[in-house]
Amino acid sequence: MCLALPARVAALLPDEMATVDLGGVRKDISIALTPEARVGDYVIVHVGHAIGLLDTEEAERTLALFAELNAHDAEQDTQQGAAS
Amino acid sequence: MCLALPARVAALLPDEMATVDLGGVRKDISIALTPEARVGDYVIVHVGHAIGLLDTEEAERTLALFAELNAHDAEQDTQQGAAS
Amino acid sequence: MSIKKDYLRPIDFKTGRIDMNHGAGGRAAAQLIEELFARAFENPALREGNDGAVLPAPPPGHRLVMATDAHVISPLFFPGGDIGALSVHGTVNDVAMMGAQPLYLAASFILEEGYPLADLKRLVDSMAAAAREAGVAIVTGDTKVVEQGKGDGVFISTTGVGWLPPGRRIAGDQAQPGDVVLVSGTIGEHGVAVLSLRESLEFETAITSDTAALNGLTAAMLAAVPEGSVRVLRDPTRGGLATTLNEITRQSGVGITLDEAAIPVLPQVEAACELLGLDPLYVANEGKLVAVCAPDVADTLLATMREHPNGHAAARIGVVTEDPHRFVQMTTRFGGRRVVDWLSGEQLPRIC
Amino acid sequence: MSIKKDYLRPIDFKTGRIDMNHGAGGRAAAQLIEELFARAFENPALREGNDGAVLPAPPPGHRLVMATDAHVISPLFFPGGDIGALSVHGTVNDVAMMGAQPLYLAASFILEEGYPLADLKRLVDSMAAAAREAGVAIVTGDTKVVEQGKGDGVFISTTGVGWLPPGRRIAGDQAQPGDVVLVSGTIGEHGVAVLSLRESLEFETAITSDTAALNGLTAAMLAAVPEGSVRVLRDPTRGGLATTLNEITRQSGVGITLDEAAIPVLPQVEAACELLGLDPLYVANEGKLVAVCAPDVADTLLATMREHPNGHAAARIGVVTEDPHRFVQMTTRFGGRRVVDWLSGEQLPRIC
Amino acid sequence: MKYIDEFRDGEIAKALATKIRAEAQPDRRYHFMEFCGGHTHALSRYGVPALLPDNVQMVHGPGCPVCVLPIGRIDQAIGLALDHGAIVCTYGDTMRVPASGSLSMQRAKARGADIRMVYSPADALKIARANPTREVVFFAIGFETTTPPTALVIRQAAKENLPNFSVLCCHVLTPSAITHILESPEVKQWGTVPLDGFVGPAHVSILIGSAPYEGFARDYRQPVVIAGFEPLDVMQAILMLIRQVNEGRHEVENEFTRAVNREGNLAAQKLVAEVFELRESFEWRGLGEVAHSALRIRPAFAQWDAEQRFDLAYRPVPDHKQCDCGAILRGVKRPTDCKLFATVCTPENPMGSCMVSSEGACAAHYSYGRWKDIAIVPA
Amino acid sequence: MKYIDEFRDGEIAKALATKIRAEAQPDRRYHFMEFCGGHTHALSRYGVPALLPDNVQMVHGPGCPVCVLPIGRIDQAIGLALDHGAIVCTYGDTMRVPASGSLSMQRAKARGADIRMVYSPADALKIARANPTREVVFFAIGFETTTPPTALVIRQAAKENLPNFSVLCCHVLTPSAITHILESPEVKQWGTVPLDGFVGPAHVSILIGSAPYEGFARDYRQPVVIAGFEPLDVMQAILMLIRQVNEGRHEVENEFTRAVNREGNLAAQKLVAEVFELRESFEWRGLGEVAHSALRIRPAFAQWDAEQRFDLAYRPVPDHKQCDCGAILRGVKRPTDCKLFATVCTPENPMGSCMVSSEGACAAHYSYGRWKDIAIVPA
Ligand code: SF4
Ligand code: SF4
Ligand SMILES: [Mg+2]
Ligand SMILES: [Mg+2]
Ligand SMILES: [Mg+2]
Ligand SMILES: [Mg+2]
Ligand SMILES: [Mg+2]
Ligand SMILES: [Mg+2]
Ligand SMILES: [Mg+2]
Ligand SMILES: [Mg+2]
Ligand SMILES: [Mg+2]
Ligand SMILES: [Mg+2]
Repeated sequence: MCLALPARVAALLPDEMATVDLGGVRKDISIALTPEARVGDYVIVHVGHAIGLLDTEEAERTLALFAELNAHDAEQDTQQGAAS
Repeated sequence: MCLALPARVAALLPDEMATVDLGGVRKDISIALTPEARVGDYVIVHVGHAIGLLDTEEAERTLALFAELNAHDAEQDTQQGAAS
Repeated sequence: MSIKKDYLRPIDFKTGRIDMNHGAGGRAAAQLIEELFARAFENPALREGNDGAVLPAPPPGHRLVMATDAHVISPLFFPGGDIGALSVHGTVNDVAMMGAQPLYLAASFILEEGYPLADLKRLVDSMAAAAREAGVAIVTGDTKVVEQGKGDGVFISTTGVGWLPPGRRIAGDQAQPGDVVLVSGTIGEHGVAVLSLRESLEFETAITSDTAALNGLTAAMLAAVPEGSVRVLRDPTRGGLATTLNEITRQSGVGITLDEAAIPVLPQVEAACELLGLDPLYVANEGKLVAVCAPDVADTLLATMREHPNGHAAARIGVVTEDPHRFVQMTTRFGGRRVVDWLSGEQLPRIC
Repeated sequence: MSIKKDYLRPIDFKTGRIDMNHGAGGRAAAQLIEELFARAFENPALREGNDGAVLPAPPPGHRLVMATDAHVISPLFFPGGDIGALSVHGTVNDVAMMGAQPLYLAASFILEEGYPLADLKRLVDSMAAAAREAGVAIVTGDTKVVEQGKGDGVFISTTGVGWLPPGRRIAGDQAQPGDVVLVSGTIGEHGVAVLSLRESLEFETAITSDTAALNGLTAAMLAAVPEGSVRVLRDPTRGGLATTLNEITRQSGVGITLDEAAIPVLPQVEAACELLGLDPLYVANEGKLVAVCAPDVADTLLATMREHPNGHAAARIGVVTEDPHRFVQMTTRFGGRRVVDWLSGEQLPRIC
Repeated sequence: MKYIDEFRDGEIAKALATKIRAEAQPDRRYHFMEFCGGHTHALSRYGVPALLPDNVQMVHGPGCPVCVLPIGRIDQAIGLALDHGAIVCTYGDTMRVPASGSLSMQRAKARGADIRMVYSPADALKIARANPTREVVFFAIGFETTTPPTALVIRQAAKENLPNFSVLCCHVLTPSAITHILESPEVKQWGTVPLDGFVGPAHVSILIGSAPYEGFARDYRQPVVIAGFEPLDVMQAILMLIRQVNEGRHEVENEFTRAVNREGNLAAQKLVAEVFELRESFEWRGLGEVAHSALRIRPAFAQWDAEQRFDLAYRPVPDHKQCDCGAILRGVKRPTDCKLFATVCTPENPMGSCMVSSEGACAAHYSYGRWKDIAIVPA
Repeated sequence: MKYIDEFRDGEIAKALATKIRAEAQPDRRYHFMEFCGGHTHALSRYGVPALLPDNVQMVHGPGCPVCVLPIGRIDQAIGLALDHGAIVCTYGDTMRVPASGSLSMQRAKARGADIRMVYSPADALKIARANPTREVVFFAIGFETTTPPTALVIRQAAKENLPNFSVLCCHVLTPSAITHILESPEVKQWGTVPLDGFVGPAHVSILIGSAPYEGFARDYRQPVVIAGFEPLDVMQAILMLIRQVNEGRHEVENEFTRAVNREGNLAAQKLVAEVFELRESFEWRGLGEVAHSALRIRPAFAQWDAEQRFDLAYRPVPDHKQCDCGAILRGVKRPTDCKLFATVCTPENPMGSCMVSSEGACAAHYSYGRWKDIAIVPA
């Protein structure tokens, strides 16, 4: 539904606030909804609030799945390329 | 002291107001301080209020005095003109 | 799917208002330009819709004159005119005061969010009519929209370009002792017309703004007398006649002595000024000019001005003097003598 | 009594502020022009203090180009620039996009009562520096003051004039199917730099506005390839690259197909746009240009652009197609295809 | 951008497309509804449909919070600004949604309404503190994602006992909307809208978890794959849905494991429960009155509830007669089925809410997808 | 303009000038103080001094309401706008009077103070009605002319029970100022300022009548001629004063019979007495504290008295050290005696209040009279 992005917690601030970093861009947001967030964590930022944490292990797992698919596909491509 | 001008009452309005005319320019002012003002009267207008009435007879008297002076003076002028 | 027109629904010029979209540079902005500005100002350069307008070069030997003015008047519509016409006249006149023939205008609009499109259209149509009448084309433009409370309805900046014939030099520093000072008509109408609508000052008067393009008048004047004999031309706008004359004495290093009795002022302008505690000498004009000329052409020039509709009440009002203090002085109608200084500060209605 | 200087006390550029007097056309206004504008922009035409500037005629055979823009940016100072420099670059670029050499600027200021004179001086100095760098002279100007709450600090309208060589036609309607679309560098920096300071959006970034004069770049480009082979030049300002390309397809009656992967965008600009829900294709640039050229000169032109400091990241981003619908389409980096429409409405940060 | 760019990789997209083409059976049609506007936007912006075989079709759902906002609610927000003189704070997305009397919040602003765009509800609080003599109302819209931040500001206002702040609460609930669609006659009985599965919400699910979908996956026998908002997420989810269809399964699967678990954000859920309670019914644009589909502010916080504070009555207003938003939001029609699409109704002059946000089905198709409606002229 | 133009006739002026030259005895000096700024302005604007013989000299008095306003009062008005957030309504004349800290009302406005120029006190009332959530203060300055209109608005506010309107009353009294000057050591004892007569107030006298001057004409043996503000009025008054001097009389004469009688405007006097009472003392710029020289609002109207409402304390602030306004207002010095005149102090950057209003002695001389300071170069 709503625009939200993973960003790295760069610093914890008073009042349940934190500075997050997204590709070099920094913004102060509220972490009141994710009190467990620590520096280095990736949080999902939505309307100025972290609404959840990103599980980096799961992210890597998903990416690995894609990579596998790609490797497999690249193979197929090569085969197709040879065929066409 | 303060800027004030004689203007003719052109119309009486409700709420102790009146329209005055000064050389064709019309403005609505308060006549609360000169309740005796009537259409045709000249009032002295100051900060949007009539602060007094102009006595037109006295005005004419003063002007007549000036005119006399001028006539007298014109005479003198003529004499001087002849002399110079 | 058939090919669609660019703008599917025409702009609502009845009840619509300017919103932020009209200034965002997207389709709404392009539509406003096409359906309002390009249509009203109609000319090939503008219609092309490029970043700028391509204009022909001046005739051989001619130079360019360029002048600009921002227009920020309130109210936008006033007796005798509106900001649209004014923005054409103001800049056309500045080009004409250099002795040049004004030909092309650029116009940039700063619109306040919420301004009624019906009023904008009226202004733009009036601007287009003023340009046609003055013989100038509005060849390029720009439109920005600012949030409500960050503008004042409509601001219009115009820049004019015109051709200046070879060898002509008309400028504020050309006045010489002995020269004659002329004015093209009665002064103070524009300022009085605008003030008459100001909240808390409101008064009723038959006075209308004198806003007009003066390039026709200047062309007639310059054709009537030998090159070089018209030294200065200037339109006494903000600050009025008094300020314009002080500018000239400063630039030329001379003095001017005025004859108050010779300065034409309409009786209603006098009356309104009395009422507000203003001096007509400091009240703005938008369709008058001051000319400083050599004494031997003054009569011819005055006669030429009086033959022109924009100069029928022209008058000889003073002479240029030698004066290291560069004072403008005046023999009063009363027979006294005084300095006529620059406008100092704002022209605030004097009350006490 | 000795002869007094015109302005006895210099303007207080440390703690002073613009007040209504500065716009009233009297002595305070004249003093501001003399001590601020004339001093910063220093050139003979302006120094004369006449109603307009007299400029030399263009070389034989050359035509004039005239362009104007109103500048209303908020905040007035932003990373990498300010409204002063921007107001020079914006208009210089519009003249340059016509293939002309920009030479003269007119500038009109609308100042809000209360604006600090120290900031105004900074802006004006920056404007003067930008003009010097771009090789243009600010030859005439105007200043108005509006009451607090009727403006937004400073608005600057500039109008530029330049010379266009014989036979040159560069315009939005010249694109032909088969032509190549180039962009002079990374897009979106200006818009992102400005948004980074907007209240309630504030974010920290190293991105600075790309505001720059592009007349040097266009001169180099036009010198490098045969006349006629550069069809269109345009600076993708408000509405961004997407809107500029749609303008071109509309004017020329063609389509354009872009290759998203080829469009240069700085990573921080991408990140900031993600954060705000914006698309860099719609974000404003102030120092970039789009060129449409004949396919056979594309490589030469690209190489020339890359040699210039304002074009070092230039890229070939698309081709012109035949398309009665005049769509700009794009092959996405992802491998998909989509329309790249006009900016519709304001570029509002998308949140949901 | 880490954890973003990787999910936009064109090479992997090609591989996924190949896989989808390989696994989608040519004799079968796959109609999947992406519930969320976020998915609609991703599909359009990245041009995903061009990568799908013809028999895999995406149906836009009602998950664009701007699109489902009924006219009557926008009217309330405008009324607060125009009639009550309040400063109304709103997300930028709602500014152009058509309201009654040819108005929108943007046009109301042009008529003098003090309407301010905010990035976060916390900004509305700041505005209230900075304008103590003015009423400041936050126009709270959105699904479960946007609700917890609203709850935070209400709790904060109560803590500070801020006297001039209130919230016009229009938060709606995802699961009830999905149920409503599945219960709609077209889908349930007439079979006119054959839906073969759902791409489940990404960010909503971060908050509510995947469990809420299990009931209707089971009851309505619909496969659901929760997916992230990046284009690869969507493609992967499509692949997973194809597989469920092919295998006759109807389960809740989670493609978005990096952010969504079964329970969701418990801290946020607790907060929402503290501040809000269920409404008996709420009008959605397109769906009409939907039971138990929205939240209202609990009586304990009544002072900060704009509906209570200003004694607002809700007045439903019918949509433009020819606007098909309703049918489009229910997945019954496509934008091009609407007579007004791209003729009277364009993003500059939206007649319905689906033409407003780039997450709206009509706007997305207009801005990104129109090339598909015409024969492409080869370059 | 009837009853105006006739009194500006240049021909009659010439005649009057001849008469004055004829009657002024060459071996005598005539120093007349025009009390009113209105007379100062008329003298300057019409260039009257050029028509007078050298031994008839006009001395400017303290009758410019703007000039006698002490810094501390302007500070109060500015403070109401800047510190109390009030809308302060004022006559245009006060806008540029120097206040503390390099401020003026105009500069305070440029710093965000909501200061509005009005033409009439009634406009301030209108502003108060139109801005019910704001405090609106009318900065009431002036002599007996301006006082009755102020009384009217205070009475009206009380009638309407207007809750957000008040008046900062700085109204001062003419007779006490004249007495104060005649009592000043320079005039009374040292004889350094030989005053031979007074041109008495025009419009003030419409309100208070001519009677109030009778006491000091008698006690201080000073001729007084009440004169209108048109230039012929002033010249005629000068002639009448010359005659009194020549004849050794010291009477109150009335040149302005068309508007002034012995009693004044009784209705207005009654109103003023109803609303105002005498202050024990009031600071005047130039004259310092002057006993019984000003009015304050009666306790019955305390609610509309800004001094009471905002609990204002008066803090006197010394003028610029080198500014000679004080001495000029007492008639002891002329503008050109001030070191700052036309060097540091100009109408654009007034250092003292006399350089502000065109009724101020310094401003009038700067703007109209400077040509007299230099040798005129023949044209
Ligand atoms: S095209 Fe417009 S009118 Fe038609 S359904 Fe979509 S939003 Fe409604
Ligand atoms: S010239 Fe200025 S400083 Fe000197 S007395 Fe006059 S007002 Fe004061
Ligand atoms: Mg100009
Ligand atoms: Mg001009
Ligand atoms: Mg001019
Ligand atoms: Mg432009
Ligand atoms: Mg406004
Ligand atoms: Mg331009
Ligand atoms: Mg431009
Ligand atoms: Mg451009
Ligand atoms: Mg100008
Ligand atoms: Mg502002």
